Amino acid sequence: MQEVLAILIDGITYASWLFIIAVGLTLVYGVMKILNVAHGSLYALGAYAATSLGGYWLAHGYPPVGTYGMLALAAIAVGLVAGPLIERGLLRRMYGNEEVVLVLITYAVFLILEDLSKLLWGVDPLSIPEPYSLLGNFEIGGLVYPNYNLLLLAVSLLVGAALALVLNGTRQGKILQAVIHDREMSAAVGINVSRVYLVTFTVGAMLAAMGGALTAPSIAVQPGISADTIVLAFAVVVIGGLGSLGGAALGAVLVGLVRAWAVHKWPEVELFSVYAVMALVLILRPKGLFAVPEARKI
Amino acid sequence: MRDRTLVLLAAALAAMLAAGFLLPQWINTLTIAIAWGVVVVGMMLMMRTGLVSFGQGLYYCLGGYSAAVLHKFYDIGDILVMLLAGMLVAAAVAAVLGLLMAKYRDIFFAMLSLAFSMILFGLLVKSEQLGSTDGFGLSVRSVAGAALPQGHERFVVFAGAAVVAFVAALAMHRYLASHLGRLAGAIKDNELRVEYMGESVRKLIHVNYVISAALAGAGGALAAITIGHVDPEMSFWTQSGEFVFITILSGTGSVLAPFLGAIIFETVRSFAYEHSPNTWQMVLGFTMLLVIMFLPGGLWSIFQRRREAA
Amino acid sequence: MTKVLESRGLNKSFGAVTAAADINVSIEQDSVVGLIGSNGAGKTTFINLVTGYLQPTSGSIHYLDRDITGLTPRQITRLGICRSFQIPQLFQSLTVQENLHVGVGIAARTHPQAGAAIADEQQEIQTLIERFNLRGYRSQLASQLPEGVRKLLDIAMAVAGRPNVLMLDEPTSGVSADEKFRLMDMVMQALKAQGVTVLFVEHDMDIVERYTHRVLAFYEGRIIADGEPAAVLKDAEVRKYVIGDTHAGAH
Amino acid sequence: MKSWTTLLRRVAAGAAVALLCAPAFAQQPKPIKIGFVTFLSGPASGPFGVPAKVAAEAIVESLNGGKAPAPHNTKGFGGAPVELVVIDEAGGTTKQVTEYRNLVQSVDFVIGYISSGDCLAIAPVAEEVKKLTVLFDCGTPRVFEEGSYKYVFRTRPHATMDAVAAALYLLDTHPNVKNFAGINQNYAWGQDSWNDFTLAMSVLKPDVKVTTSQMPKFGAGQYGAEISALIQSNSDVIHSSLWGGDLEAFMMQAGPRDLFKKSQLILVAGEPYLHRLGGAIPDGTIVGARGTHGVFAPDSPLNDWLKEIYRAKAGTEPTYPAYSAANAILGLKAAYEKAKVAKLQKSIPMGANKGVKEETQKAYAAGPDQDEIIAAFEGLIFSSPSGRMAMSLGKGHQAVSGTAYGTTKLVSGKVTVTNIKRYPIEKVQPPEGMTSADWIKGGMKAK
Repeated sequence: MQEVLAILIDGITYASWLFIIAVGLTLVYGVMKILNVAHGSLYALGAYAATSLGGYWLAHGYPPVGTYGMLALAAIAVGLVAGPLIERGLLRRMYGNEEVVLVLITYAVFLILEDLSKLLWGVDPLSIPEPYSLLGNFEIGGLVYPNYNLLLLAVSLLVGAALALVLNGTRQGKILQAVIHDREMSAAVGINVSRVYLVTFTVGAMLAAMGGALTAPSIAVQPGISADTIVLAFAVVVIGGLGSLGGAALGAVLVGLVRAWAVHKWPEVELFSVYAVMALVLILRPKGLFAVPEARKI
Repeated sequence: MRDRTLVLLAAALAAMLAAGFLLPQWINTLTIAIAWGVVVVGMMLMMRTGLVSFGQGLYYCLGGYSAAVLHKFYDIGDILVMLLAGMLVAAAVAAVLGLLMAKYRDIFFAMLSLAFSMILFGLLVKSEQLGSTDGFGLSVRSVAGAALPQGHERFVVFAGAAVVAFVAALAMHRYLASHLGRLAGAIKDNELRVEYMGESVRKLIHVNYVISAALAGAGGALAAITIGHVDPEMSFWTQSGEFVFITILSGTGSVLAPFLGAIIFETVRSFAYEHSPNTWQMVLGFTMLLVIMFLPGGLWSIFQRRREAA
Repeated sequence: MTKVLESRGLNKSFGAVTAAADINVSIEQDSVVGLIGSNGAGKTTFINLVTGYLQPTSGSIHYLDRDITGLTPRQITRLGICRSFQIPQLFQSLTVQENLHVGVGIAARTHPQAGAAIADEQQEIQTLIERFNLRGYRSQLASQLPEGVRKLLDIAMAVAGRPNVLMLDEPTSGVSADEKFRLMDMVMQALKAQGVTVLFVEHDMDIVERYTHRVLAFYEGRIIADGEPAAVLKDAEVRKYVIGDTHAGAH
Repeated sequence: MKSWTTLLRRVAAGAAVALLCAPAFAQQPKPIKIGFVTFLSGPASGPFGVPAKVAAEAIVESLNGGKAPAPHNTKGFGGAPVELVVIDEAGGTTKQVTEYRNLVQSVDFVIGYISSGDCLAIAPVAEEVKKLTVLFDCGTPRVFEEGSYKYVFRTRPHATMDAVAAALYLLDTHPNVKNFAGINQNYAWGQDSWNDFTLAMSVLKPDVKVTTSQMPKFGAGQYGAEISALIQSNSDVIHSSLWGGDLEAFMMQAGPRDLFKKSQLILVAGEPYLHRLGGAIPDGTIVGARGTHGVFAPDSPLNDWLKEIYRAKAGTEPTYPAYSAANAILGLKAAYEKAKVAKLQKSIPMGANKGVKEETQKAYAAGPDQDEIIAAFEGLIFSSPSGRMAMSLGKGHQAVSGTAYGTTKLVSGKVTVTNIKRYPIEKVQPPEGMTSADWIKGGMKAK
């Protein structure tokens, strides 16, 4: 019983972390049909920026509470700088290429950013633990958990709700869905697709960076975190169905729970539990749980 | 047309052997490039069929481990046997997985193949009798029963690889010129029409999938023999990513292109390693971008343009 | 006359929409049948059901007294029912020659009777190119062909299967008015050589009148008229719902 | 007996120094190029790769200036200046073997490799291309237990002793431990550390139970579930060979959850993080440095020298990778100079008092060839910042040394290590010709 509870809590915590990272990826794919490998690098940049800004804040003796602001600032800054730079500077010239070519382009960006962040921040693990410990803990079923996990959960719920609202509740959202459904059509009816792309990619970058910034307090930020994260995020969005918001959420929860279960019950398989789930889901539902359907006229 | 490629391939083989003979210090890089070229020839076939695998490392790794296991557990040191074993194991696994993979397209094909290669990675990391992430070593003694000449082992391995590459390329060229080869392009263009002409798209994809896997297995075995060591990295997604890159770099223009692409890739990487050890990834990244931007058709498009111009 | 194709109580509905309602027809060997009806009347649905692109909600389809309901397009094609498409389905990156080569190659290897009939693939391709007057485009990429030629090639591909029953979905759509007859003449000429039953969807009533022995008029998934072209085209309902003649009621 | 040989060696070394420093030979010999392969990118670059590189560069600078304390105070290697060619170790064995083959064409010796996989792959290649290669930081015993090499040396003891000494120290300090859990990365190092440790424990105290073994994937970063599982296992002891960012992340996430209030923590490779983790390391944590490195290094002029030149370059205390680098370079230097002395001594005609200068000058100019250096390296005993290293396993190619473990204690905000226990070679290392596994199973007896 106690163990089941632990599995649930650990799984959900992991899921909320996964979701924040995956949701940006699935959004960008849904709108732009780009599976963005550099999403992992943006995640890393967010984490690095968070350690720098947070460190700067504390170094000046400002109240530690402010570090949360720094985390947010890091996410926004990275998103606003890297997003437009990559979309306008690079991807824009590449639309119309095959999906794989676009994937490869983002893979190149990933390699470049990997070394760039190394040049900017060095190779030593960096950390900004204050926000993690600051909120204190809660105890349940004999297990102590940091309240920071609750914050993580809250943020991911907020992000999910906000996106769902924008997509379904606002005019911009409707436009976005029009683009998702049919690029040519929406261009024909006078939607400024190029601007939609710019905004979407920037938001995606921001979400990736936010994932990094929110993770930074609980990990050591160092080279390699981007690669480890991106494949995981891929798995989540593919399981959920590329381009589907609800899918990303469900995928994250599924992966989170399975992994937590494996850790508690069967540690040997933890290593590839995620990929096993991904393979299984794809076998049962070839386009993921919530595939976005495409009709074909002949 | 066919004869021109045959001549071209023969010339390339001769040039290769000459290069290996004159620049022995290049033999290792060349052999690896050739091995990867063989893998990419297979990926080229898939790409012509309209599918790109982000998990070809799966078969590359299976090929390498099959060769290495023969040496470790059965004390077999024959290059030919190892090569065939690598191909067969890869092909056999592909024959089974193909039943499933043939249903998938686009990014889903890429992702599912990635999942399978990462599962193999996980299994190998778990298997401590296979050395986990450290992997284990292998060595070769003979080719088709004939013992390797003392002091010239590396050249023989290299020459063997070159011959294998020659055969693979020629066979692939013939295949692409055949009815089935034409169908590859047809499937990429319009599966519906292929079905409405009365041919099974899934069967064809399955066949091509097995062929490309066999080639990846051969490449893996060659690489393992050349390096003298195997480890799970062979199945990691970044390895497959490099294969995809070389495939795009080469383009689908000619069966010769993959080897050119692989050699250039290896050279660029070695150069970057030696001259900017801290930023070699960045160098690779920019190279990729430049190629994709200015040679969208792959390296071979250069030659094709020249031909059209002439 | 032997009947080659027959549908019994064929129904197909997408959710609330009914695309085919209790369709019972039987087609005689070597007849040329026109399918008319406004957009969404169920013409293409009928073709898609016969050729296996869609599965009927209920009812069955029979070909030479064999139940072919539930077979895949591939299997049906191999039995000798071939089709063309409203939007030409070509291999865009291949030349006209290669397109036909693929088609003939598949037919020769997979269709029982076509396989027997096709002695020399190159010869067969040549014949098709001649019959459909594609000589000038032989080595052009399909993606670069003018619309009319794309239509021709699309039909030629269907014919390459040496069909026993050929279904053409709007063969003259997208073709300029003066070219329509030339195109249809060409197609019919090409088909005379081999005894073929033809069903084609057409909006131009002159063409229907000129080329068909029989007309099926569709409306909201039902067949509202079936018979000699002249008769059917005079039918009040047909004039009202298909030809869209507003004075139909007054006659 | 041993003392005699060492005495003789000292004399020889003294003579050598005398000879080498003699003004008669004050001409500049050609520089010696050493390829240095270490992680410059990837997760291992921060904690291991770059510290090793920084140390190597600092050491070479200082050696070329002749500023190192005796017995390493001759300029460079026996008077010849040393140059480093640094290569990134990242990318897996395929790339490494290729790069190694390119590297050996332009350098005289190769020092390198932190990853055991790379060491296993490189050793046979080194043998094939006949290039003296010193493995400096990888730990797997397989290198010399599964193979035997002429051109390959390893100047750090293999990893068996880390696990064995951890078990010994645990039982010395906590004799009545009933059960233990483990959290180790799911790759060769993590698996080996855990297996050796559990094996050693089962031999030393058969009634101890294993509660759970957590094996998160390398670089997992998130350990919430693992920590819950460890808490619920109610273990007396938690064994971990985590390192780098993974270790830091684990500590940051486990600390606030009171895991260490319940369980005694052992960090096999914890030493490099003491100064980084600071408060995050709970008092009373058992830490090792994979040898007598860092805080466990004996006080000596050499140790002070390394600390000083490393601090000057990096601004932090040298951690064990720095010591590994020092062992490799100084070991090679010692072998080189021993060989040179031998050559010089051979070149002195017996009883003659004419032509001595010419002969020795010729020999000096020539310098020792690779085979002479190898002969000198085999079984060599040399002093390094980590103490006395003896190349006595693997037919004289594998270094052994004692090791030490200690317990952390927070003193005025700074983490210190107290209650240090040192374990001599024969207690933590298998004798020649016996695999680590068999030795541990056999009760870890000295021969």
